Amino acid sequence: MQEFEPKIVAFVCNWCTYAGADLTGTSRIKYAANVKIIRFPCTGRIDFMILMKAFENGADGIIVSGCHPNDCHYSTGNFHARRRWIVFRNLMNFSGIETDRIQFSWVSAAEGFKWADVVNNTVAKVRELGPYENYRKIAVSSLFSAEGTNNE
Amino acid sequence: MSASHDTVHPTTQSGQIRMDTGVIVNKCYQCGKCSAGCPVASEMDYPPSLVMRMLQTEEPVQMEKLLKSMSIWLCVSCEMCLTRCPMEIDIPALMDHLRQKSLSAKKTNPQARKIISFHKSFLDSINYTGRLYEMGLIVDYKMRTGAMIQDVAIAPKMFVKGKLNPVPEIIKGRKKIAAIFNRIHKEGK
Amino acid sequence: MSRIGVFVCHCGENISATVNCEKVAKISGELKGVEFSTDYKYMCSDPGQTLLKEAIREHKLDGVVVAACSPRMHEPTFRKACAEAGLNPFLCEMSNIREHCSWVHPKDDLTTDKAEGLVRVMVEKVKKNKALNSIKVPVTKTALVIGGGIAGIQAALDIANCGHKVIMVEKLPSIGGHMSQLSETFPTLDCSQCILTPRMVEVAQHANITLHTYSEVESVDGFIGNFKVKIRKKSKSLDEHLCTGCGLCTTKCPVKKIPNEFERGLGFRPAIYVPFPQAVPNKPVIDREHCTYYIKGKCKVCEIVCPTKAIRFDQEDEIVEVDAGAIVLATGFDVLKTDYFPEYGYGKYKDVIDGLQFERLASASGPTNGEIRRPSDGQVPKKIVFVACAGSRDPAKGIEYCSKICCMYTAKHAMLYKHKVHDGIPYVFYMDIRAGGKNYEEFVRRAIVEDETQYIRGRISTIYEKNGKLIVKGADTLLGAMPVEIEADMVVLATAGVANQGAEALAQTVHVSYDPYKFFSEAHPKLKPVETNTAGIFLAGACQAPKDIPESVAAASGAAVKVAALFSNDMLTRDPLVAIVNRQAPPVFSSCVGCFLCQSVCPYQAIEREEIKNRNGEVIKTLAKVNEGLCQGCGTCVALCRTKAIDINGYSNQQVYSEVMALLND
Amino acid sequence: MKIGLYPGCSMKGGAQEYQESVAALAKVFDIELVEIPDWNCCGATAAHNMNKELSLSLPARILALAEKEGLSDIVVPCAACYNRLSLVQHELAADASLKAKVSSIIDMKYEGTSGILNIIQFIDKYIAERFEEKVVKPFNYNAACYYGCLLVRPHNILKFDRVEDPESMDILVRKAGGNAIDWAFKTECCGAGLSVSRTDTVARLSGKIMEDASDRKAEVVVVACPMCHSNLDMRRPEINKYLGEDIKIPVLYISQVMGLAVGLDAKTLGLNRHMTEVRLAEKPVKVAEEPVAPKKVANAQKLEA
Repeated sequence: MQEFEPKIVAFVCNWCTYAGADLTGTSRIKYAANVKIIRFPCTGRIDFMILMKAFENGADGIIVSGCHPNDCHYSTGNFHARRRWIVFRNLMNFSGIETDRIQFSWVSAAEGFKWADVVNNTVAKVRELGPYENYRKIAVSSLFSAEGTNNE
Repeated sequence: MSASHDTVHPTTQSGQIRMDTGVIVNKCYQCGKCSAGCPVASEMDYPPSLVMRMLQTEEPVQMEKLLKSMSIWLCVSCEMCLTRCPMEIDIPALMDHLRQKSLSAKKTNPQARKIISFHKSFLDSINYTGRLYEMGLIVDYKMRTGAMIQDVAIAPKMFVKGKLNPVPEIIKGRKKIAAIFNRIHKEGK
Repeated sequence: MSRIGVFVCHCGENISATVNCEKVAKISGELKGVEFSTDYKYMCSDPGQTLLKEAIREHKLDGVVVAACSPRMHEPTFRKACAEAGLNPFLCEMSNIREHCSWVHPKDDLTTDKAEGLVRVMVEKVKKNKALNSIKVPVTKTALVIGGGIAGIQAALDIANCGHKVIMVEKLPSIGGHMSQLSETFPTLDCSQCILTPRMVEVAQHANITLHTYSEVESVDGFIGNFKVKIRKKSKSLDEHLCTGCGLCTTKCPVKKIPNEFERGLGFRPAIYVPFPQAVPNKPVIDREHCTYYIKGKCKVCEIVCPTKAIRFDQEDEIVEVDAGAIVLATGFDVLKTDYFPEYGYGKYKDVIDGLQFERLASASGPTNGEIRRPSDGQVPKKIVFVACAGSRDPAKGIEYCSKICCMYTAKHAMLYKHKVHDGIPYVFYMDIRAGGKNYEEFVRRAIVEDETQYIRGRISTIYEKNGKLIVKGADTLLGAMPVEIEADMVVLATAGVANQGAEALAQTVHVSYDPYKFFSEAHPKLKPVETNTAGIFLAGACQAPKDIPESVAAASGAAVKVAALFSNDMLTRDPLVAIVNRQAPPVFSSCVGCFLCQSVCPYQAIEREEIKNRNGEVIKTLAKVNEGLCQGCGTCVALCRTKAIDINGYSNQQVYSEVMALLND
Repeated sequence: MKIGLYPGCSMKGGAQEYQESVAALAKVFDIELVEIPDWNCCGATAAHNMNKELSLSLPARILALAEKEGLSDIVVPCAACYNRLSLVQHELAADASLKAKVSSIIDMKYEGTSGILNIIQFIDKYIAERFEEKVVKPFNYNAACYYGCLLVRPHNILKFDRVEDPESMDILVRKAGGNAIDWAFKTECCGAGLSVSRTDTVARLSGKIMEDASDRKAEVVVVACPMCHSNLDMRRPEINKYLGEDIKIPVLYISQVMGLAVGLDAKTLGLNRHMTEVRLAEKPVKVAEEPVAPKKVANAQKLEA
């Protein structure tokens, strides 16, 4: 059988990591194709419902990456993200999701190489952990479905 | 930075040097601060910074020159170059490397004979007694170099001052020391 | 049922080399809600955009996805095209299949699959996009210039001459900066003071410029067009309106032996002082650290002698609040503390000095009235050794980069010395001569050929004193690295240019990014050299990187134009990608419960309280309300909102969730 | 108090007075120095010039022996030995495989746990704070403290004192009531191992050192290394020949200076063993004036800071 190809979602901020990933491209540094990026204005925007949503829909791993401390385009967004991550990690432990499935990192607009490393390391790590199904099994699909979070 | 960026190429000479000594010769930008501070640079055929340049060329000819040079034997390992090098290049380690290379390639500069003989006598003394037996060393050294009269003047004075030990101190573990020498000798083979 | 158009760009070979664009277009054409899809060699080209526009009209598209390069590159281009075709620009999204796909993956099916996925994600997002209208905010047509060196002066004058108001803030008692300390300037050797002082006076007298010297920026709030700035005017212990600048106080002050900062410690000044004769404003300040009155509680000589009774010992710092539409940072540079190099004996040997100190020695208004005399015994040095790269290009002890200006000013120093001491011999120890600039190389050659400066290629190892001489140990790398020893009377170190001490703090106060060396970062190294990543804040001069005078002035004028351009409209249009609090029909009004957590985390104080009243004017509910002008759209509030009452345009929950699901369910 | 001692070969031969003075000084402060049993030579310059493994193995054995004796601290008065031992300990700590290889060569268990102290570190740690009260005969002479190469370099490994213009020995000399002068050759090389094979070079290098010392009115040069000592002291005739002068400044070990200060007599300290006669004119004990430490930072710099 062919090797397990993990599905990984990257939630990145527009100003540092997205630009960093662009630089990875312009510098033609190769990395694993398992990762797809979703752009946010700032890591501060990423609440953990979104992360849960990703797991629910079959993500095997997640990368959350933004500006380095003190470099946030909005000055403090990434600090909120960091605090939220600490809380979320406990929630993950509680709900039995390996914390290794989420990679939280700072990648600046100048760190094309670092982005490639972050991706490759995460892919490798998640590949070892194997596919992630538990959540889909237990998740009450309606609970987090789009309608559920729809404000209208 | 990704690993692909600092891969070592043992195929090249500088790659080899990097593997053996950890020194990246291409880091040197020839500022010459090492040569400026080197206590023996004025006596060297190739001052430290020039040695670096010659290694950078990757030319076998230059390496040849270095192995046959006086510089590598005049270096007193005072570490001044390393201390002041803006690129923190470990030139002393490089010198050790070149000396040993020169020895094993049997290319040592004839004028360095005295220096090398001294080192040899020194090591022999350790090999036989486990320690340095100065009197023995001097005698042995004189036998090797034939520099009979050198320093004979001060010898008696040293003797009087109790600075020369007539009998060698021989340590109990001298066999162990000899064993160490043998093992390394075999390694070398 | 939406009608979305998908346009896949080949970007010449850049994308199509590894991604099968035709396939991507075909597959995405089959996606639910996609009305039209195609691929084209250059979407951003004129024919490409025309293709896009025609498709929009022809197929009545209500959403567009362009799969091409990074949106950071061409999003504006395509949104503009959509607008021209009558489609709301915010219904257009880009899939980044170049930087994030074709360039980083090999040519194989996986790569094409990924491209398809990225398109699918955006298609799903666009379905949830809303038509938005860009926001208009008023612009305060006043510029704040921080720093009164040549860069700040130039920027201020240029902006002021465009008819806009300028507020200049200078930390020191006088404007002028480092340039006012220089003797002559390369490559023309014209006197620094002579060309600078008129500009300084112009600033002081310009109707549009308000000058705050001895002041610092305390805080900066707001955003482009609408900054709110607090300035701390440090107390000068003086009523500037009464003071005539007669200078009597400075001559009578009993404390006289304070090392003069302006003279770089080569001269002295009293406790109440004017930094230098041509200072602007030419009015003294009291240095409270050294003033006898502030230390011992008595003296007050200055107060007694002051003919206009202008001295105010009880004067306190004053906080001035100003509105500004744009900010120009021109805080300049500093020189590396030379005690990084104990082997050079700076600070230990009086006659080892740095470049700026030499400028003072050579300056006609300097401590020696322009005669080159060594600090230790006032003798005229017959041999001077100039050491280039003292700290520059030295990862081990100094800084990695090249300070850029040293090669030139060292050549200048050698020349000035030779012109003043004809029988003197200037030596220059250098590694490379970097004289890229108009008439620069010629200048250096002149120093070498006509003024017979001894250029020796090599770095100094050590300098030590030997009966009154300084022994300089170097090597000549062009003579087989032969050691060179020079018995010099004086040594001048061309110390590296580094970021100002306060730079990091200031960067954090005004919210601009800075590099590892604490220099402020430009928005783009080539195409946006005077902009910062923070809209409305610009850079001028050496606060960005070591620059010489011409460069600083050029940058300053560049920044000034950017400011003028910003001020050319009364209203500033901004992307409407801001947070909004949902509203619902009474009696609910909104799912906002008024916890105002959002208010506490908003970095821009953009969340206001809105009271909803009933007919009798009683408050029945208090809701959060977003000030569209202030909101920068970071979305931190959205992530924290417990009732999901607050959302953000362009990155709404709906959009994000659709993206996530589309991305994972292929 | 028990502390390990690695005397090294020269202290058994050419530099006996060094050992004698260290021992005497330790005795005064009732510190028991335990010689590492059956120690061998560290290999000195010869070993690392000629053969890398050897230069690692010889010191490794010494350290292994010390560990076997359970000596946590070993004082190594000879700067050269101190340098070799420290470097080897560092290098082996950094490379596990090398460590394994070496311990197989010496056929002993090597951990690399022992704390290696040079003479100054030893005095600082075990004697300094009890020292001043014991001073009976302040050593009030102008002393040029000569550190040489091996005590301070390579700094990133030894991490001892300031690599340029060190001051630890000066401080000790001041404690002993001496006036440590500021001079330029504190860490310039004396010629080291070339003593026998290139006497001319040694004469030149050591010559410059002695010249500066005498220019600056030093009455004594203080060292902490037998090699430096033999070059500055034993090679004095060659030095004076090179300089064309007759410099009589004696060269003392730091241990001898401190010994004299606490009232030990010249013989016990082995002053008589020096080749350059130690004639120190009796001076009236003046109140130890505040030593003139070199001004580090000029006013201008202070203000900027």
